[in-house]
Amino acid sequence: MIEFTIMAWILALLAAAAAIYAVETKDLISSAIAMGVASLVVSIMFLLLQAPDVAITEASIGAGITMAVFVYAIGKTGRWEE
Amino acid sequence: MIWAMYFAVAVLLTAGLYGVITKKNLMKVFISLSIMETGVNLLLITIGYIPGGTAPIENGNFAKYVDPVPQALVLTAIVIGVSVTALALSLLIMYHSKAGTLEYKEGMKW
Amino acid sequence: MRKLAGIVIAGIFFISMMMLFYHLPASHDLSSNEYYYRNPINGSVANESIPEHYIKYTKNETGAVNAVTAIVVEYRGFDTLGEVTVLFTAATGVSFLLSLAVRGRKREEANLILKEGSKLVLPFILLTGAYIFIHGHLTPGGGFPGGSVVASGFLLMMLAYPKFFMKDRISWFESAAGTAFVVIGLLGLVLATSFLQNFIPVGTPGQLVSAGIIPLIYIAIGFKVGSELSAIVNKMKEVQG
Amino acid sequence: MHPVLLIAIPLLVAFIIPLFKKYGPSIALGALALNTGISIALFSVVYSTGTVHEIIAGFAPPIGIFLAVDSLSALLAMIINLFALINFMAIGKASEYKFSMLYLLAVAGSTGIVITGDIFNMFVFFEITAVASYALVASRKDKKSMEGAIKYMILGSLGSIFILIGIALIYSQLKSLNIYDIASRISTMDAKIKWASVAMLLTGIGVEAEIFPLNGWVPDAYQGASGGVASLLSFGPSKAAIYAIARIMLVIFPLQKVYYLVLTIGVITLLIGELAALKQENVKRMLAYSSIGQMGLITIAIAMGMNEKNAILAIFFLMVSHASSKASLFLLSDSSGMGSAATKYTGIVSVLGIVGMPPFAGFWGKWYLLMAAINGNMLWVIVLIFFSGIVEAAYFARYLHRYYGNEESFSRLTKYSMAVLATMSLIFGLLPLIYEMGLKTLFGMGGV
Repeated sequence: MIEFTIMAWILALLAAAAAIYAVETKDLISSAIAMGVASLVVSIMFLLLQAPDVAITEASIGAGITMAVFVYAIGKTGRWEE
Repeated sequence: MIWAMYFAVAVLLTAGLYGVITKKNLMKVFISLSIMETGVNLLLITIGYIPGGTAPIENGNFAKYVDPVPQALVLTAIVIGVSVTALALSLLIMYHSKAGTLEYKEGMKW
Repeated sequence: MRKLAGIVIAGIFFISMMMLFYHLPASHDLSSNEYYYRNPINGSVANESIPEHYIKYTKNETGAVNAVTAIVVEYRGFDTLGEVTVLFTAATGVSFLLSLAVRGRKREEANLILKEGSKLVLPFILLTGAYIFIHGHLTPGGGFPGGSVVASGFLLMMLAYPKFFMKDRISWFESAAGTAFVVIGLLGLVLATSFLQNFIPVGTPGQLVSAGIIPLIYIAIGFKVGSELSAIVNKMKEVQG
Repeated sequence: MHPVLLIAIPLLVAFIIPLFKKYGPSIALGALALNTGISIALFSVVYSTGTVHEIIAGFAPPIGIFLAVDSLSALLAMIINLFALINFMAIGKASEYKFSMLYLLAVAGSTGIVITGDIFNMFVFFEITAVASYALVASRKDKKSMEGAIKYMILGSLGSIFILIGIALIYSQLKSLNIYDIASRISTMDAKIKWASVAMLLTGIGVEAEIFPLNGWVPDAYQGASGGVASLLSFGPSKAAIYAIARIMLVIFPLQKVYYLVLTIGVITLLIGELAALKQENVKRMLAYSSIGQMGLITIAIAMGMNEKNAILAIFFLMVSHASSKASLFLLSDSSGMGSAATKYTGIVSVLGIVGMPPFAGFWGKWYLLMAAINGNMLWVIVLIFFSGIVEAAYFARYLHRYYGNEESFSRLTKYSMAVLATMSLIFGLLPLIYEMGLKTLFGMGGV
């Protein structure tokens, strides 16, 4: 089971890094994409946690549709913070 | 493995909360809220996980399953999250076309 | 100043969350007796926990093989009706708020490969989506992922063909699917004893035509989620900021 | 009697309205009328038999979801649906079909919060209500209303995340989502987790219930919204949310420490709301702060209701009084005057009702709260009640003085609807209906 633990920690650090980058960057497009990446990484974590239904849904809705909506909205309102 | 998940949950929630508190750009605030939602979903699934359990789909070989209830709840929560985000963004687009900016410095006093 | 306050609050929050998780969960054994539930109507205590009940009896009570599907559609189907309503409310709100702002504008064309490729791929994406929501009671998946796969197919079309526009006719799908969900629920009230109760024989678990109303509801949800997400994304794309 | 129809009918109607765009408002009006009838029937059933519960999907409660209607939720369901009908008559003419869909969904969501017996189901209904309210607040589509809606939305989303964390913490310990099942086993929970979940749930629901310190959105949202929508928010979502606090605090966590926590929050909310209302220039902002103050008063009553039967009676009367008076005052606030007889009547009757003059429901609310305070030997609550009454009288006197007699431009239907809404406080104050309902045991408290 050790390989699962290592993989889980790698994914957790990836998700954490993506989340922090999404909050801190000034470029809203990269911020939205980083948020999508965090969501995608979390969906892989759902697979590790034996939740395939949730993983599929999170990958398609959380990462796919949400990110598309964000990117469209940022395109209408301006890309840079401040 | 559980601790990796809990760590990720805490970081996602904290990063999102930090963004909501400190950021002035409304788009950023909603990105932060979206990150928090992901964190809560992960928390629920982690609570339902049982070491050594398999996905709750009956296949005859395994006896031990993870808790299916949090998974059902998270399915609901994900869809609610995307709905709220979509409405929020359409509001932001409208607000931007009226106010010309998404930074709240003056007009939005708390 | 604001940043400092944010860091302090976030730090406190992080530490308290980690401390909280240290006490979670009490036990990993779902059949332990501290989880035994109590019926609030007659006060009787059962000798099983709620998740244990779902795992044990899903097949007999609902005919579904996938316990998550059984919970989403049958045991806690009322939540799912509410959830579909939240999505519907949001879609209505989006079109209500953006209705003034929609205007056409000139867009640049995508390249040929993307256009032809997406035309080729679209039927397969739609089929995959339909497969996912029709087989929700047998395999992982169901109405929500299936619907969002359908929506992502249309998203691809929107990217490839900037002029691609969803007609208002899509709201017909939303209405029909939502109405079907509530009507199935009301039929349960009329034909059986309570709202959303199964009134069709459950059949043999594991087969495509089984599990009573679960596939019907999941198909309705699939159509509803697919059409609503497509409508939202399309509206977001069309509006001029 | 099927309480589930109160939710199923508006949802069904909201789903089919897009097919009959032109008749949308009329269909919605019909659905609201039908719902009002059902809720009155439900009220009468609960009045004669005590509590009603309905199983959903045919599975016994902690396995499936169930609806638990006790005397307070039957009263609130009736108030919400009846007032929504009258309020919709006042504003419905001008509205388009999407507005009426959102209106119906907000009403259905608030009703759902009030009658459900499952904590996650309550969360889902919170979201329906909240999403519909965000869109409704922004429905004037100008900058002010957008700002109000965005603020509301940020705090509301944060609140729903906290509710979800609270639910997750409770679930991790008890593996149950049924409020009454949780309540019966709450003592086996780890103390730290229990406190964290109290804090999370109170924070999350507090956003909708307008309690301190989560009410930053209230003045802006009410100021930005049109009168009809502000009126809906004051008797629908906010009442449902305060009821959710009552249900969760009284049923799940009836502990001494929670009592002090809720009492303190109530007192601070009351003081801040009333004092801020005193210095407002804009009518809607003043009414919004006044609402916050009233919410504080109801929160105090909820806290004291853990030990005192009189305080529970006070909750009943305060809810009715506040819903009736604020709904009519917000409708009135769309125009800057009270010219005709009907509007003059509305203004005076609502103000009298909210300040707490004898035959009105507001008087009985404050009266029973006083009784509870005297029984509990809490002098400072008595002082607080009189203080809030004086402050309310001061700013409402200024309000009447400024607007009394000015010209206004309401349609006849709107005027009569306002007058009817204001009269509700008088009717419920004079009839012994609420008193009788208040004496019945609430579901899950001291037996079913």
